[in-house]
Amino acid sequence: MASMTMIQALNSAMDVMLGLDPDVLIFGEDVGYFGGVFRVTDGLQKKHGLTRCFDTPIGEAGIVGVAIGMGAYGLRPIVEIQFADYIYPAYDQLVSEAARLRFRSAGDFTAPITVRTPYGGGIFGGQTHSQSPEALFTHVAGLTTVVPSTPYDAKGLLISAVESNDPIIFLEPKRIYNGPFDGHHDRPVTPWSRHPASEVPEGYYTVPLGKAAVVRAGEAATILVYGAMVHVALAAVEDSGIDAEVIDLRTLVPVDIEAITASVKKTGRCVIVHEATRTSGFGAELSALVQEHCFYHLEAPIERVAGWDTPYPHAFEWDYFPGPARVAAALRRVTEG
Amino acid sequence: MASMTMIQALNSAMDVMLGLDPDVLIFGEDVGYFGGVFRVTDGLQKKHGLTRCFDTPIGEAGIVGVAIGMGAYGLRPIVEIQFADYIYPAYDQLVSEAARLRFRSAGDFTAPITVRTPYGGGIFGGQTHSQSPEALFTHVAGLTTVVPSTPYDAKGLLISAVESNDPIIFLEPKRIYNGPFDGHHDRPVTPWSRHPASEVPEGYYTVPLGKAAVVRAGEAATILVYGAMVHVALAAVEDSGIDAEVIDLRTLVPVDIEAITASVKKTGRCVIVHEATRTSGFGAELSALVQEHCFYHLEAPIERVAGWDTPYPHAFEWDYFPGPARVAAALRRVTEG
Amino acid sequence: MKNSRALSLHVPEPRTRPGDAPDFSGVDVSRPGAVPRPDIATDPREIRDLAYGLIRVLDDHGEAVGPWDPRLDADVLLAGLKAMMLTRAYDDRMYRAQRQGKTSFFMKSRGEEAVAVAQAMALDRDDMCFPTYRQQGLLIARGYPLIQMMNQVYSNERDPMKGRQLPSMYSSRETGFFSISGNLGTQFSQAVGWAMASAYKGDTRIASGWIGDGATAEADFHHALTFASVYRAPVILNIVNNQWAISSFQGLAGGEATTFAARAIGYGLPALRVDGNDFLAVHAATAWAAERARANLGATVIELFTYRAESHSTSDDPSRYRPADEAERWPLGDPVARLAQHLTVLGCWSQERQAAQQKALDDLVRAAQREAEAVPALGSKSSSRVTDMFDDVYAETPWHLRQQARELEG
Amino acid sequence: MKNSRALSLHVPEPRTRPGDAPDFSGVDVSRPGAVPRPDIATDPREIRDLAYGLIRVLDDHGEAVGPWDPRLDADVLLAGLKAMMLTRAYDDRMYRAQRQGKTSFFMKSRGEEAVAVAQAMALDRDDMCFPTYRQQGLLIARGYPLIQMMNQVYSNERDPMKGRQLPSMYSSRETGFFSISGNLGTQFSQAVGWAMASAYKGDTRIASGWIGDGATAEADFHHALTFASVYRAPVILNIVNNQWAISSFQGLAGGEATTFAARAIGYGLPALRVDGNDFLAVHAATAWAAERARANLGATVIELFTYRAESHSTSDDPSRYRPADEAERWPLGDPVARLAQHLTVLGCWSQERQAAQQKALDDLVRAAQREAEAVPALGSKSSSRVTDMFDDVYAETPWHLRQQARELEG
Ligand SMILES: Cc1ncc(C[n+]2csc(CCOP(=O)(O)OP(=O)(O)O)c2C)c(N)n1
Ligand SMILES: Cc1ncc(C[n+]2csc(CCOP(=O)(O)OP(=O)(O)O)c2C)c(N)n1
Ligand SMILES: [Mg+2]
Ligand SMILES: [Mg+2]
Repeated sequence: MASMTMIQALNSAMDVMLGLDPDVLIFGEDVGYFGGVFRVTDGLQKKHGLTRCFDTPIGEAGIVGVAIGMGAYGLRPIVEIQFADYIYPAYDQLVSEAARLRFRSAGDFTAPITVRTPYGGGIFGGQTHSQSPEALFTHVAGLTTVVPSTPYDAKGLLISAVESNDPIIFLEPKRIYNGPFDGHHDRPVTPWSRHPASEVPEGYYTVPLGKAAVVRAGEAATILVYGAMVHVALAAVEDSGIDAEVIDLRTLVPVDIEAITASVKKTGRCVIVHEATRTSGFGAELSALVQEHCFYHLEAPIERVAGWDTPYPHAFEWDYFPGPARVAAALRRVTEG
Repeated sequence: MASMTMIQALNSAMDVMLGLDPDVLIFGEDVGYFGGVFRVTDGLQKKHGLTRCFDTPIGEAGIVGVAIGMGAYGLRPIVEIQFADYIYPAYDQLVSEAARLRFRSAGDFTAPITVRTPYGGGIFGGQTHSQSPEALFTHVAGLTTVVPSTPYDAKGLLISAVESNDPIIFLEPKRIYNGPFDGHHDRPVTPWSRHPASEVPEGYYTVPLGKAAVVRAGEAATILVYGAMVHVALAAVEDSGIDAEVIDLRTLVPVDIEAITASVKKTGRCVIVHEATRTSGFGAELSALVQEHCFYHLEAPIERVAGWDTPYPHAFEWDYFPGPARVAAALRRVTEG
Repeated sequence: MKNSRALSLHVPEPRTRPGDAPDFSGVDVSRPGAVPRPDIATDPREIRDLAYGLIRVLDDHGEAVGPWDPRLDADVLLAGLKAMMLTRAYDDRMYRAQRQGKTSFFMKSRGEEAVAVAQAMALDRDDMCFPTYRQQGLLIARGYPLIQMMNQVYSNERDPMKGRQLPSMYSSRETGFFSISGNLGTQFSQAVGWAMASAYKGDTRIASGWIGDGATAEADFHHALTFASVYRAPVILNIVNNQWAISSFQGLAGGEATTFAARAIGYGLPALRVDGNDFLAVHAATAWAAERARANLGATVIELFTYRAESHSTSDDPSRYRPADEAERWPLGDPVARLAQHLTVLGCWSQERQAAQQKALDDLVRAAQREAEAVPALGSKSSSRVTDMFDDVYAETPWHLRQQARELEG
Repeated sequence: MKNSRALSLHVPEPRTRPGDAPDFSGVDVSRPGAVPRPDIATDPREIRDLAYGLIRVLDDHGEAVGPWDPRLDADVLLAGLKAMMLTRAYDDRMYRAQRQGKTSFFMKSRGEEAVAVAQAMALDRDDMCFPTYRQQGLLIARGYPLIQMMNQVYSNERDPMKGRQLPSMYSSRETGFFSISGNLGTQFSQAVGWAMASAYKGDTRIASGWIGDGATAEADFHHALTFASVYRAPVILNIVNNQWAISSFQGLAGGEATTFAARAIGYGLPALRVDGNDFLAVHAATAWAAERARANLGATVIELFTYRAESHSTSDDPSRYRPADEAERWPLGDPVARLAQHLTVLGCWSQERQAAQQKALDDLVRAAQREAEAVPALGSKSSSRVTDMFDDVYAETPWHLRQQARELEG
């Protein structure tokens, strides 16, 4: 065991998989010699060789198209899209090709590719370095969308992603790459080393896809959340003093419906939190699922706390970011209701 | 007034706008001399001239990128994407550029473009000629998504779209281009000429964006629906004998929340119908909105009737298509609940 | 200084439209045998001219001439002729089945049979093909069972694609034929990825991708050429210039300004421009490119200059946008007739053998059709396999799909 | 026949890495004045060689030589020098402001000032520019107020972009400067669209787009060239080859195999390849392309061969991936120094004037900075304009955004 940041844990996951499986390789913009703009692939080219981890032309659709071809050959490519905001040029290859290849060929060909990309805001990145596009993938049958919230989960989930025989969209909340930011932007950030989930085995292990984690048990309400917002939700629970159960979904599709319904049936109240814009965000699906599965247990309207329906504004970062105050207010509303 | 099919009504809208506004022009794959694979632009090149309605290279991102540049110049281009299934290559230009140009430039530049595209299934088109990707646009702040269900609305909404100063995604339910298909695929199709909303003025008129239509008043439940599924919903009401109110949303974002809440508060029961895959479909947003706005009026869980979470299968078209029987069953469940 | 002349917008138009006499005066039909054949190791910079010539081997008399003559054995040529004729017979039959309402859709390859068949024969059997929807000849030349193709077209209970795909969207990993997409262009960069994987593994197999003249305007074309150039991928990138993209003539994809082969130049890739209706030329060019790829010298772009002799698909009516008799007037002739003429000149063929083979192939196709039609169609009320629809969305079917399957079963 | 040699994957690598001595032996520095200047009406097919040459006007002694000498008046050259120096002074100051924690981000253009400034001066004032983030010199050359640029960079209450964009993502319709995106490449096809619109309207204005060497790999590059070729759009398509794309050398975008200018050839477009650090050459090439566009002869591609002399952005540290002293060793020199040398040779410039101008510009920049810093920053607690965030998402703010604005206000 070692204490790792999320960056180190992700790096370790890839290091382990490059070591175990010669069919695993990594490519993307600036990921090779340089080790990625967030240094997630740092040292991997040097250790494993030029063709195992290399730079690409700046063409996201090309990167994903090439990865799909490699997947069809039998490799398990891991590709990095430098920022989730730049994944749209690859959207067609992901939606029309990766997601449907197994289905349309009745299993004759598959695309076991992992698409890693830093996502989310809180770094003053403006509208092109802050987006949370998960809902654009959760709507697409055939894709599995994964979002880790701790170093331990990040490594275990990434190894599961690489081993999955399906295409995985692996969204890395870049705001918590180096520490569990809880949304209190005016307070000093704690480093990962003080967080228990930064204890990460150095070798191989997995965290299963499709399984949520109850990161805090509680009785008063259920918070459904993932990624960086898990830490914001925990802060809101602390700030409000409301005994909420916090469920870290980890995989968005297929979502862990059992964990969700068990909790909401127990608490009767539900707050959904994400950073993505609200309208047609993944929170809408969660809200619909909860009311479908738990209607007769609900004692108050389900609340969604989300990014506003605007592009991510540079200067108003903290007015946009759905921080602990907004989550706590929602918690208060659902528990008072 | 003349009796028009939806194709004729759309054609007439463009004919009128080409006549009224020299800054309106049309382009897309095969839309020029040939008049479009569904013949929606038939005759417009001949009547208005080569540069007013012309063919393009097969590059959807190029088509939209060029349209945005023209919009920035001051024109109002109408572009056709041959099938909604082929809109993904243009997704980046739509999401990163058209949708955000006004915001990011603080109104310095705008993209008043209309992107028309035939969408939806029911024509045995298989997975690449049947998709309903509306939710991929409703999540994007800055885009307005419009879906007509009748010739009258199609023309009036398209003229509003062309006159809008924002980028519009205009989804044309191709299954009802030539007649109001109600989902009873084993019965003869009625032509538009027998439908009152095929009476269309020949000149200029508008149907406002952002306003729903109550296409059938009722007391027992509310059906929220749009596009081709409006006719399916009406058939389900007839088949089931349940006195449901049918609301044709017409514009998905911004959605007519007043019409929705007024109806659901009255009926206390709600069924949402769309053809797109269920998970993270626009139905999820509608469900979330309804429970947020009408929680204390709801007497049964909101039901979603939608396409299954699979690619559109060719042979099993009618097992996939959410026809009147599935809608009627949902109506029964919500009214019995 | 300012030149204030008003600008104007140019919109390309074909020379002729319905009602006009076909005009192929713009088509450069160069002399067979005229284009030199460089060594495969030649620096691409030295052979840019090949992008503007037209590699032709068969002359008007059916003789094979010039340095590109692949000197194939007669039995290879006979096999090629047979595969082309079978492709045509199959196409005709399936087209008719659609017209009879037996299937929903079909796409023929008439006029372009040499592209797929000669290329399949110039490649190794285990090289991987990433076709568009108009290279059914690849499957036929590689001996994929006709009945399997028909099962797919009929979406019947033996359809290897389980009724999921539009007719003619085949897939056969075993035959080295990648699943056809329906989305134009996407397979082109995938072919490059497959080739890169083969190189990464130290394999010896190469990949070959196809794209239409119209679809070269898609992004994936650019990505394919960029990645192929950067990583020197062992891939052949074929552009099938059949002059049309549904109703749009090739000038709308850039063909007014230069050749499609010339695109390669900007990426530093070698380009060959080939008479696509000349079986020998297509074979020779493909073999050159394959040899080059196998020698680790990287990718080659081939423009196959041909003509789409029929409608785009069963949904199309070309008489609305081009002169009705263009196909017959195509100056580079018909690939089947030209190879038959060559074999006749070689003394291995005759009108009688042609007629006999035609009949034998028609019978073969008809027998397969009968077999395919005897299998129940999927999606019919009697079909029990409706929940197949929920398989293969994921490797393991997740809860929400299992729930939906139950819901469908009622 | 089968060659069973194992394939291998080629991954491009630059000649040198940190710790190595810079090696520019691969850079072809051709003799100034050597490239011929064709008439603008020349068929692009006749001048493909221009894609492989390097148009240079200023020689090592600061003399202007050869057919591309634009013979500009001294006051034009002096204005160009001033704009380049102001751009550099501005960049330095804003970079430092970021380092001091006053702003979140900045991108300099050092070494590339001639690209933006000479091109702005060769265009008409009302021609429309679609820049990337490294052509701030366009704004400066066109006289856009420095203080406005700084207001944007500081996201302060006078920011014309209302605090919405990352620093250095300017927009000024009035200055003919399109809103910078942040997404690479997207503006390139938009430039073509704007030019097509101008042609459609019978206007006389042309458009000019810029893209980096790295970003040429994006789809929009391909779409821009395709549409520009097909519709003969009056647009200049500039590729700024500054050798680097963040940490990736230009070989990763295809630069190992050929020049970026050569891309034009595949679309039948004329290409000029220009010493981007030679103010006169850049001006001349741009004027040629502009004249051609205005004469309704269509688009020209220009590769501006230059060097990104500093970090990619304030988030970058180039010493991690390239030799530290590459910039000083760039064989084509520094654009400011070279134009100053030329003016000195002409007798219109001196070290004294240079120093005085430097000081004057520094003072100008510093004064503007003080002014910008005096304006309260947006997003600070005191800022009252937080609900501005909900404006301009749509022309008219819809109910859900109004509701969210109320929610934010509490
Ligand atoms: C991305 C995408 N856009 C549009 C279409 C619709 N479409 C199908 S075939 C076709 C024409 C293709 O022409 P070409 O590439 O020349 O191939 P050909 O049909 O001539 O073999 C078009 C526009 C599509 N299938 N995919
Ligand atoms: C679509 C997209 N992909 C990736 C990025 C991240 N990114 C920003 S700048 C850059 C390098 C661009 O290099 P180049 O085009 O050569 O321009 P330069 O910075 O050298 O001026 C990259 C990869 C982006 N902004 N947009
Ligand atoms: Mg074609
Ligand atoms: Mg660069």
